Amino acid sequence: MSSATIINNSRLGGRFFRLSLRWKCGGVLPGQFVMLRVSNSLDPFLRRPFGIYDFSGDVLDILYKVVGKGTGMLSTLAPGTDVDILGPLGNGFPPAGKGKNPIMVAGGIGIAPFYLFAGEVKEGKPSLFYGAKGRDEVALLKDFKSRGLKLNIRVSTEDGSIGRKGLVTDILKERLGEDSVVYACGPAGMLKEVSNIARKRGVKCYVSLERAMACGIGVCLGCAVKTRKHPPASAYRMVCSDGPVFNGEEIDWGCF
Amino acid sequence: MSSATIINNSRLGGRFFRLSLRWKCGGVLPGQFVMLRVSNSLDPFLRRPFGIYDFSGDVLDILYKVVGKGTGMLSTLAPGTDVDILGPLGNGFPPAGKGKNPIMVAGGIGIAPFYLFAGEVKEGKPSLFYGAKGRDEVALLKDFKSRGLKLNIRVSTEDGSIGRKGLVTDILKERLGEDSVVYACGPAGMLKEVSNIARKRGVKCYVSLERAMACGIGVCLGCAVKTRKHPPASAYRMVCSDGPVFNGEEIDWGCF
Amino acid sequence: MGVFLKPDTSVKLGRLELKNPVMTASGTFGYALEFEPYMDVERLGAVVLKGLSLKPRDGNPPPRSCETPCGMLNSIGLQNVGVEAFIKEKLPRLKRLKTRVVANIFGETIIEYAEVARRLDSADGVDAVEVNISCPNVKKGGLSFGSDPSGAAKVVTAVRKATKLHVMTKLSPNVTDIRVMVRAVEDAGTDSISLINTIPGMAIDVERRRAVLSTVTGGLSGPAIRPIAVRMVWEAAKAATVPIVGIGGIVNARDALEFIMAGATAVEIGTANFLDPASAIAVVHGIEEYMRKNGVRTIKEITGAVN
Amino acid sequence: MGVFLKPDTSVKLGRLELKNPVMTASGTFGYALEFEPYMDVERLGAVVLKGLSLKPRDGNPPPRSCETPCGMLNSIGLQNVGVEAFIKEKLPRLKRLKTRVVANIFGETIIEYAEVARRLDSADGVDAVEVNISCPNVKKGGLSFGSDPSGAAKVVTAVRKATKLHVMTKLSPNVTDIRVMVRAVEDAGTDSISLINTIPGMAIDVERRRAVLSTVTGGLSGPAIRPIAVRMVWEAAKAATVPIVGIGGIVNARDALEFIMAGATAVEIGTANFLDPASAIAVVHGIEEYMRKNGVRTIKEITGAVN
Ligand SMILES: Cc1cc2nc3c(=O)[nH]c(=O)nc-3n(C[C@H](O)[C@H](O)[C@H](O)COP(=O)(O)OP(=O)(O)OC[C@H]3O[C@@H](n4cnc5c(N)ncnc54)[C@H](O)[C@@H]3O)c2cc1C
Ligand SMILES: Cc1cc2nc3c(=O)[nH]c(=O)nc-3n(C[C@H](O)[C@H](O)[C@H](O)COP(=O)(O)OP(=O)(O)OC[C@H]3O[C@@H](n4cnc5c(N)ncnc54)[C@H](O)[C@@H]3O)c2cc1C
Ligand SMILES: Cc1cc2nc3c(=O)[nH]c(=O)nc-3n(C[C@H](O)[C@H](O)[C@H](O)COP(=O)(O)O)c2cc1C
Ligand SMILES: Cc1cc2nc3c(=O)[nH]c(=O)nc-3n(C[C@H](O)[C@H](O)[C@H](O)COP(=O)(O)O)c2cc1C
Ligand code: FES
Ligand code: FES
Repeated sequence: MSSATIINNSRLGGRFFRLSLRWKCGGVLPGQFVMLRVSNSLDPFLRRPFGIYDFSGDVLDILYKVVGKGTGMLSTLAPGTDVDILGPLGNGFPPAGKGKNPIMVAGGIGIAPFYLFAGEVKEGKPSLFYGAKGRDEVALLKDFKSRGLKLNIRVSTEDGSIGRKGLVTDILKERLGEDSVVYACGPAGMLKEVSNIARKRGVKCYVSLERAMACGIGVCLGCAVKTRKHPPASAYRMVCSDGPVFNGEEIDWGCF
Repeated sequence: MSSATIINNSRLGGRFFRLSLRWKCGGVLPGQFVMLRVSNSLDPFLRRPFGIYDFSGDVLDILYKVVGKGTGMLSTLAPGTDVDILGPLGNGFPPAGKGKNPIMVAGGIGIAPFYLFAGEVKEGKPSLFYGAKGRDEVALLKDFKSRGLKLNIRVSTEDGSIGRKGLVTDILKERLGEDSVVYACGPAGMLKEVSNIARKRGVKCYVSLERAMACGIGVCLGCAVKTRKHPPASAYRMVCSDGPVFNGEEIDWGCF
Repeated sequence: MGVFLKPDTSVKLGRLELKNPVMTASGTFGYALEFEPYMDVERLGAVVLKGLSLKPRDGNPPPRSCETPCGMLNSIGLQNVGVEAFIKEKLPRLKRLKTRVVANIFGETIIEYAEVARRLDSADGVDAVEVNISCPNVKKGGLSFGSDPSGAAKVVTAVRKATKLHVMTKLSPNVTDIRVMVRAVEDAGTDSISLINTIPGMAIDVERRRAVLSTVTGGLSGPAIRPIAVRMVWEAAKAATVPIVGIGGIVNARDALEFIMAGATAVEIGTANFLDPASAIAVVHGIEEYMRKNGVRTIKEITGAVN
Repeated sequence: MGVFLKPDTSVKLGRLELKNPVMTASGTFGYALEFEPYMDVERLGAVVLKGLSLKPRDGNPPPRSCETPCGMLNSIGLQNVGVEAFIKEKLPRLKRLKTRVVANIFGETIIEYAEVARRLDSADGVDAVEVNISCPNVKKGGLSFGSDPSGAAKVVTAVRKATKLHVMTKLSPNVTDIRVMVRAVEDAGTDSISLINTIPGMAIDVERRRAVLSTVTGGLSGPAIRPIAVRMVWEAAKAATVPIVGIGGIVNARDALEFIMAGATAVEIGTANFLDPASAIAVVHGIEEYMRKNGVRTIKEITGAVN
């Protein structure tokens, strides 16, 4: 809808890139996202959604992983190129509240929305548990470390190359306290597991969901997820406009 | 079909560009063309045909005008980018023959195939009559002038900004001799007119035609032009494989 | 020639006058209000709202949409709040809009179609109903009426009786001969005909070896289908005596003009609203620009130019 | 799991065995020989040649093709040298090819269809005839048979009687219910069914205010139509007892696998041959790679995986 100019678009290692856009907007909430058109071409056809990594008045940053045609084309765009951007969209992460310690659980590129969120945590002892496949993904933590946040960072890798070998949910199980509030972003399987762990401990858990999106603004009704909320209201909620952040307990994970 | 790497892709003025590709092939004939895919995207969908401007062993040059989506995208490609290329295709210009003076008549971007052809004229007194809209197009002559060819160049512009004011066919009418062989490339209306002038003087005239193309290799039968040749053979000829160069007399201009 | 004169973009669908031929397509424009942040909705010829049924509908399980080459598949399944909630919650705000409001209606039975129309008739603020007999994403109703001339005629007859509003009937492309459907709904008393709805289609995730959509098949929309839609509108316009509204893959003014030259009196912009929420207004501006540049004073001069 | 074993890509269309499921689509691959500079044509499962009629045909006036979003329109009108010239000039060289040769046949009348089949039957070197009852670009024959079950059945019955070659019937997508057509041509004795042919479509040049194609309408092909084609193949495969050959918008192996998983025994590559003349062979390699990577030993294991 509006146009943003690429300031920087560089590879962080592996298939991970960071995109910086000159773009003005009224302000963003941690956990919100934007929709980008990666070219004027009709192929790829739809916009692509990306979480907001960082925002500072007139520069918006995105962290992205090349997984297909759209992200592939995005990775070839040079500084100076204009891209069409729609946003900020969605609800964002609610604050943990007084006396609560936020635990961010991220899988792979799911780390993206936590950079902004971690910076805005005002109370409690925040932690970031990061599950990665291997070294390439762990590189995404660099910014978090160099930022001087009071953030308790724990890492697990599937190949054991760095941090603990195994899944991030193992870390969560060990360290989840009753005064925690969990925030999770990553693959659906991980979110479901995180949500279950939190539920069993009676801890609140917010998950940031992904769905293929068309409109991004709640009108196509395409990005539905099923919730356990029942009639009179529809059991379906839209990831783009009701989310992307949901209370994990509400989600009917069977729809993933 | 094969891949070529962009060495240079720069604007010559107005909407005109020159593209240099590193590309090996057995050799090309003046008047032949290539088909380029301007991106991996399916939009634009088909390859785009371009005459061969220059070729020297392993560098192919193309002169092009930005008129739509495909040429627009082509103009944004940076050196180092690989593009898919199919060719050389088509028949090319036949030599004028002993004792004949070749006259090249070009309109606008129709100048492109004559650079290579002019360099290969071995006999007679070659002329190039160039019809342009205005200054931008006349700039395309620079290479021809700096090349030290024995080429009699005459220019007309529609706006009269350079050379004679009017149409290139006016020049042709004045200077067409009986020992001439005419070669023409440009808009269909111009080609028809040139062909008529030549026919009236009993002079041979070759025209390089354009048609929207799909395959470029004579199999889709999409780029047909109608000829005055009749059954048993079909009246239709394919611009890509029977042309792009045709004897002007053969063409049924009603099909343009 | 009056090149500097503002061209007259108004068109008439029977007795319904639109300030310009640009409408939005049902299911792609929500209840119109969602688009107010992106454009002046009142500059559109008409807004067509998300399909309404008698009772609220949950819609189909996810995944409900996926991208295809130059298009998309959807199987939303007409999730909506139902006509009563619409009248209570949405209509009061829509009433104040200075543009035409078209309600898209749907029923699982003929009685339901008529009942939705009747309730909208008595509520104030709707200018027309678009009768959707062409939705491929519902088990009952929809396409089962839309691909059978006598079923289609029955629905239209019932709706016609139930309302004095302008009745527009929305046809499916999924028929052998669109002219047969055109005649059937005309004889049943429709005031205008809109086409095309989405084309039944399907995509498979070859890694998972299963259909992408939960419903296996869905409806294809977007520029991919435009050549099919233009052809059907052209066929329909030649066969019809009522005005035709052209739909299918319109992204810009050039595309919209294709439909108008094929014989459509107005057009609807669908999937393009997802690519850019301001698409519809850009089409309005683009048509004005084309008219100015080419000395076209009224839309009529170019309507059906290709026949 | 035999990950390093060469997967078995062979498939059977009735009694006709193909070394792999990848065929080329009629009208997009010339007489196959034109593609020898670009690939080893013998590595294909089969080649389907440009449509043949009894007499030579001039085809339609230009313009005959134009680009559309993710696709193209054509109205070639079956320009071809006629079956006799084909037998004399092309067949001797095609005979030597170590792959299956399928002749696509067309007639303006049922008698012509049968006669073309009869002549190919007596000539040596053709493995199958593909009966084109679905060309939208000819005034007589073609689609007039393809959109009517009884017309289609009559053509197939006549061809069936005229030849002992494998008879494949090529269906049009331009019908309300493809299953009705499937049953009609099955009952008439076809050995296999291929679909889809192009979809009738149209484009307008809004600057010139006229249709782009000389024939106004043409046939739409390419990735744009793939979701429609996959859906129809899926419907046809569930309704049919004979093998199905899937066609429509296949560009790469992933696309081909969509059709196979929808129930197609083999596939044909059409418009993609224009994007890259080596497309068909790339699909062969891609399918092998998929099978290797996923431990699929025979094509049958994945055929109709989505039902
Ligand atoms: C709210 C939201 C926020 C997101 N934030 C980020 C982010 O910050 N960084 C980032 O790298 N990615 C993010 N994604 C995912 C990103 O949108 C997809 O990776 C991208 O759309 C893929 O486009 P593509 O054309 O490259 O891949 P495609 O060619 O479309 O698909 C390639 C593969 O990716 C899968 N895929 C396609 N779309 C999505 C999707 N929307 N979600 C998940 N998988 C998909 C496909 O199934 C396929 O396997 C986010 C998605 C959502 C919904
Ligand atoms: C044998 C041959 C040789 C050519 N050589 C050259 C060359 O050396 N330099 C050069 O600049 N151009 C050349 N052309 C024309 C060039 O192919 C077109 O300009 C190009 O395909 C337009 O692509 P586009 O996507 O930018 O335009 P589009 O968006 O496809 O169309 C924009 C406009 O250009 C017109 N157009 C589209 N395709 C063609 C075509 N094939 N021929 C003429 N007009 C077309 C359309 O009708 C439209 O008005 C040649 C064409 C042929 C057939
Ligand atoms: C997500 C989505 C939802 C739709 N919902 C409806 C609907 O509720 N009622 C209806 O008549 N058509 C519906 N349609 C069809 C559109 O109104 C339109 O006819 C079709 O998409 C073709 O136009 P387009 O190519 O411009 O999108 C829907 C289309 C899409 C993409
Ligand atoms: C230029 C062109 C010519 C065609 N000629 C024929 C033909 O002679 N006989 C036939 O049965 N189908 C013909 N077709 C249809 C194709 O064989 C195929 O069914 C259709 O194009 C859909 O496949 P695709 O999307 O892969 O191209 C032709 C298609 C094109 C594009
Ligand atoms: S993407 Fe359209 S409703 Fe969410
Ligand atoms: S472009 Fe296919 S025959 Fe010429």
